[in-house]
Amino acid sequence: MTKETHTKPAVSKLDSEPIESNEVASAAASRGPLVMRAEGISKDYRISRKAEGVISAVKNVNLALYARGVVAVVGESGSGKSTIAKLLSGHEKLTKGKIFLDGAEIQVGNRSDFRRFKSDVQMVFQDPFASLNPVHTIRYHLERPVKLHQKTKGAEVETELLGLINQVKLTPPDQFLAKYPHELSGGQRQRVSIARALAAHPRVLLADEPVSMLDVSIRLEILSLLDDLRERLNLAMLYITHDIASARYFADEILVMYGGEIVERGPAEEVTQKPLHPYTQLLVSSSPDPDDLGSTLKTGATTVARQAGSALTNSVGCRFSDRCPFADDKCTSASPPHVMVGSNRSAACWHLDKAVPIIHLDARKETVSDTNKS
Amino acid sequence: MAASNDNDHSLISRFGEIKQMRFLARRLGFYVVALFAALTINFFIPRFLPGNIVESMMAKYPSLKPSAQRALEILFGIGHNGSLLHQYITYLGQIFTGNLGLDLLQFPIPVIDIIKNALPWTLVLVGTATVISWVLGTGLGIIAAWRRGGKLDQLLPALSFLQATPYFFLALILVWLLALRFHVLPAQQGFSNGLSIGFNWAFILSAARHSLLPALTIVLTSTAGWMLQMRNVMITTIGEDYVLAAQAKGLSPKRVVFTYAARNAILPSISGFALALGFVVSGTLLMEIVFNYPGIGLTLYNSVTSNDFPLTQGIFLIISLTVLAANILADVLYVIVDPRSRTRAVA
Amino acid sequence: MIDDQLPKGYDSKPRSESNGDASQPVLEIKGFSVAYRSRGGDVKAVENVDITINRGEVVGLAGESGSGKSTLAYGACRLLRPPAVITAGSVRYNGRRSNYTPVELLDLDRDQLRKLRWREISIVFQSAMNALNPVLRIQDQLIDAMDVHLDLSKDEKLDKVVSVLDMVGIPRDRLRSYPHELSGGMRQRIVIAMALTVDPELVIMDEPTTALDVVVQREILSQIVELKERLGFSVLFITHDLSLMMEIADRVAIMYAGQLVEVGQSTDIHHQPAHPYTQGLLNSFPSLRGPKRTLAGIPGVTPDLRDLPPGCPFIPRCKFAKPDCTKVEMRLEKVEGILGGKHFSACPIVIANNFKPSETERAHA
Amino acid sequence: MSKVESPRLIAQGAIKKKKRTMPSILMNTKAKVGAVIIGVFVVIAIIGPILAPYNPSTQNTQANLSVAAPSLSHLFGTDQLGRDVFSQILVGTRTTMVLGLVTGIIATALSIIIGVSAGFLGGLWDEFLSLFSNVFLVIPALPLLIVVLGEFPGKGETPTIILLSLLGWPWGARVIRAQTLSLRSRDFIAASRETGEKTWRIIFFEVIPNEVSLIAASFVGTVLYAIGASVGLDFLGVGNTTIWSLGTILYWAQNGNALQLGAWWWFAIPGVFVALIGTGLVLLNFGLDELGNPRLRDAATQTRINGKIWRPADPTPVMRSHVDNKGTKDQRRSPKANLTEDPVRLNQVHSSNGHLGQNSMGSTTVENQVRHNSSTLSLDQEGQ
Repeated sequence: MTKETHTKPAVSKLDSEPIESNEVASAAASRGPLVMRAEGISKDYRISRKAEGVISAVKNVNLALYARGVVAVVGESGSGKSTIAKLLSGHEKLTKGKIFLDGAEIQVGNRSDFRRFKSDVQMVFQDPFASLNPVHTIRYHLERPVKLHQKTKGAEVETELLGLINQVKLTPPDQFLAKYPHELSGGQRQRVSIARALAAHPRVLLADEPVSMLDVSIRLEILSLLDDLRERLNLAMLYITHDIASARYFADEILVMYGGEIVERGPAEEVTQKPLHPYTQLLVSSSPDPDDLGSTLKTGATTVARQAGSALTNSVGCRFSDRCPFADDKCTSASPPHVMVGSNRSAACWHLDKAVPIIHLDARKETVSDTNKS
Repeated sequence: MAASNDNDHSLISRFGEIKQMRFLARRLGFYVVALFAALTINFFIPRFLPGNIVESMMAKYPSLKPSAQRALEILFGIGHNGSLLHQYITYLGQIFTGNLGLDLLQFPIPVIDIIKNALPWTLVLVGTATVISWVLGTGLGIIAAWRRGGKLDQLLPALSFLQATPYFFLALILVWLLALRFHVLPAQQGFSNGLSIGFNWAFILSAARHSLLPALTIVLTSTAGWMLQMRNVMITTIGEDYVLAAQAKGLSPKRVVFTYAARNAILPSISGFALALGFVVSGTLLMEIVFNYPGIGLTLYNSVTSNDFPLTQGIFLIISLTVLAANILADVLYVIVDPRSRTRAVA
Repeated sequence: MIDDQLPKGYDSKPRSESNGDASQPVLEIKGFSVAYRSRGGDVKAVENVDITINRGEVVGLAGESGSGKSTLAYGACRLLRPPAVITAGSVRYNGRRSNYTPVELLDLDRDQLRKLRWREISIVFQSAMNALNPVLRIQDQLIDAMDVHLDLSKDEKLDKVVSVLDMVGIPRDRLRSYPHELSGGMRQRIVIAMALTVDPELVIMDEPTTALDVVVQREILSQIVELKERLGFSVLFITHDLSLMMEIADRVAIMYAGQLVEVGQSTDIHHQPAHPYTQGLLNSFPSLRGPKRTLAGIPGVTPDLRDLPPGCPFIPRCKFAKPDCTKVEMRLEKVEGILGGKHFSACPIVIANNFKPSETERAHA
Repeated sequence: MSKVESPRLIAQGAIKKKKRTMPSILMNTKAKVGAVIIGVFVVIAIIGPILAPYNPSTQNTQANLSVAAPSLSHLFGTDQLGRDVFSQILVGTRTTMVLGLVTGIIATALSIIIGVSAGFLGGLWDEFLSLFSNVFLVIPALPLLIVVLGEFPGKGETPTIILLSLLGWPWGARVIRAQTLSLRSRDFIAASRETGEKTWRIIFFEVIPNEVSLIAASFVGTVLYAIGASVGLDFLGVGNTTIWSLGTILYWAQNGNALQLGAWWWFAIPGVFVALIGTGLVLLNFGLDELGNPRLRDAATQTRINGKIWRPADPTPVMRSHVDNKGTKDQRRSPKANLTEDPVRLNQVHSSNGHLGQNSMGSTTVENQVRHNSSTLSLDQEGQ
């Protein structure tokens, strides 16, 4: 096992200067022009009047969405990933930070501002069983946004509706319009949900766990539909998920969130194959792997990671420190800055030098099992 | 094995604590506001009525002495003593010292004394009958849910009929049947004439005999309601996973029914109990009138028909307070039965 | 002592006379069918299923929502409620406390079943929040199964509860907690501990970690496997996550529309799926490691169980479908693959004509 | 996470699809009976006064007509002034029904306004409105009505309607608020905000249409309360005793010593009328409950297996059924199998579906099943 082959991300750069994470070039940037940008956005929830009664669900997050590019936000439940979608869609107010659309800062003070903003930025919801109103037909669900955003009437509406249904590949279109949500399968409902978001002709699509409620066999169809749409409609897409494997396939750039902060960012393939941050490593190694014949799950040898502490309360230091195998005093006393690794990757960890060799161990295991099989 | 200290735990308990505080504050606030609402309604009622109530009363009861007029004016805050606010404060002060004024019909007996005489009749009768019907109804509801489609369930339409029958109408029917036609039980009053109230067997037996019909009325009409409610909640609860889990554990049907299903199904019934009490009070009021039963309801009715305003006002206040007290009781009971309502920080 | 508590008919013979065979499977389900009766017609939720679970084995049961995997498991334990009815089949349980003499679960009455439940077959429920009684302390919920099945003193029971909790990594000071005071991960551990309190022979795990994050999921699963090794129970593991199943199960059964379409060693099924549905499922999972593959998924929607067309239920979604498929009677047929082993599939067309490692073949296989 | 695979969902799916073809409320027997009862009384309320053979207030001084038992000329007898009770009831039913319905409409409207705004606006609004309705909920209504209406004698039914409406909304408001609160957090509300809908439009087009069955139940409950309370008040003579309503008939009966005279037709018939209206409403509400709660609906459909009541602790029933060519029954497996099928019941169940419809049912042995299940390839066999 040679070290060199598996440490391609320049560990030599590890001792470079700490940086702001927005200085990292996005792997999605090559897809198209910048559409939307969030700068240092934060969201605090106050749970009591006391000072320590503040939970920062999202802390100082930078991200950029490019036309035809997909940025995935990956993290466990409670990591703040859904809050990011709510902030970017204008459903929640920012505690701090700015959001820019085409370089102009977004202000959604009044209703008409909000509606104008909504014709550019649309969201697809997680649960297709809850996101359609059971008392309305599919036609109603699609007609409303068309009327509100396209200001069309009569026959034009009809063409627009059929176009939308066609775009999400529900055939035959005229049959679906008259149906009620409960007459459709989960996958079909999610297509309607996507069609509704497209009715506003948006430029940014925020997808909050769009496939997690669907059956496995359907998930792929929906993801490839989204993939197809971003290409055809020049959509900039944010993909929020807890499934890092799907992010590998679907996204250009992956942002890994932990405790409301981005701990690692970089091109999807690199982040999943050579994770830098100890948390990303834990995430990757915990994901089920059918190829792993020597799996700990078959032998019963337990390697239990340390349990999480309270990640969300205001504390100094690295939020992952109480679960991290490399944590020391430094980690609990000061937040680690992002360290640049290559031009479009960074990770926020004090001990990347210690953490990164883990990759070799992991890689060796993979290779060993590979040789066993062949 | 790793020490398990899952990440969201401390947050859960902290949220729990805060929720709990809010819940308590909200309930307390509710009691205070409800109390003041009752007092204020009481205060304003005489003011809404046309004419000068004190003068019309003086005209109605010529036996009243001029000193009574002064007392009435203070009680109603009418007359020439200061602003409305001042009157209100004087009125509140009086209430808090337990002074509800003097009765007109039996002047100058204090209203509070008349209430003291009437209240025990109602409390004992209505209290016992209500508790019996709640226990009976809830029990039958459990059985009906467990044996849905069984005989008890087939009685549902008949039970709906009982539930829909007005208290007083059932009372009329029972009087007609059991007292007038078959002379099984006395139809009127709380005890036989010629007995004096006191702790002697003759009186207690007589009072018990006289209370049977009214009690039967309450039990018959309100049991059905409790039963129907409990049945429906219980059927819903039986569908919960934890009941299935109890069954999968091989627990005895008794434990599955009571500790798993009924223990949870009873919660809405408890919170409904307090609210339903208002209806019970209303219903028994009519019933007392039919039976000429010397409780608070009959006293209220008599005071209204004879324009005995201080007494009316006093009784209305007492009834409001009783309903509030029952609410507090139900709240306490709820906290005992449902641990989720008393979340506190776990060390 | 323990034997005394077992119901008649499942342990009547004294142990010395036992001619039972310990190598027999723990649970043998044959020709098992469950229907939901409704006015609109029967919903054939499970149809003619055969499945066996051997001693110490982890059998995975996978399929999409509505494929009948939970119905099969709960139905075999006779825990389904009307309108569910078992319409055919046999479920034989065979454990050490029954002297390895098979007991037919479908013939037992309520009280006989009650003694067998949990003691022999316990269940880890899918949603821990819903499977725990909100008004009872954890301790009471763990002990009450022991009250029924074990003849132990109060202290012994408490000791046992503490040791089981320790196994799943929950400190004993949580015993007096109520379910709502615990986090999701802890509740799930409690539900697992609950299933182990009376040393069952078979534990049915119904998506035990679906609601959890991958990191916690991994931890809990490792614990389960370790406990299985230590305590020697068998597991029926129900999930829709095929990659997880391949990792944890010895043998895998794939269900579609209430029927089994493929059964085999997990390696066989992983490398050489013989049923087009299994191939499609495997092809639906993006892999985290190794080179990226082209993923296909399965087009179309799951069929309406009330109105299944004749033949194979997978026809409308199958790319190998032929006219003959409508005449197929769904039966598991032995597959002679390169890996050998016990491998069965219900697709005679693929097996007979062009069975070869599918295009889903792994880079390294 | 995939959708929970629940047998319930499957079974419900089947029921739901069926629902499309017929208004579901009419599928429910209890609701049907309730609706018929209420329908009859609505008809009586509309045409009753026209049918009334006499003026209900016309006295008849003939001695034999004072407190006369029912006869052909006086179907429900007469009171002590010789007035026709049948006519009184026909006229009185209208009064009572109108009062109940009008109060129901006003109070339900208040419940919707207060409940929906509390639930939807949330925050301080919610705190305030909830407190407000909780306080109204504990005010003892009937005593208050007696006290207040006692001071407005002879004003007709309007004060009663106003007061009953003012006191009758809080329960409905509470339920509607809870429902609104849960709807508000549903994704489809967020989705319509995402679309850019205005708040009023969300409330009227997204929230309220989802609360129809709850609002209906609340309306039915309020009508029940209003009729009960008004009959009680009329019985006490607190309202206007010169208007004929079911309550005032009872008032006159009580005052005329109907009980002591044994004139059962005078007090029993109007009372039974009130109770019947109430029963209709209770049944209607029961049906609405079942409509909104799938578990109750399930409980209503499947309760008996083989004529035996199935209890929740019982094991899943085993009803082995095997269709054989001769259409005869196989022998039962063993005398122990106590859960063998009931042919009549099964035929009923199956009559509407094509699976096993025409064949009679029988049981089969496990051995049969196993044989049936032998692993031969069956391409050559005929499909069903």
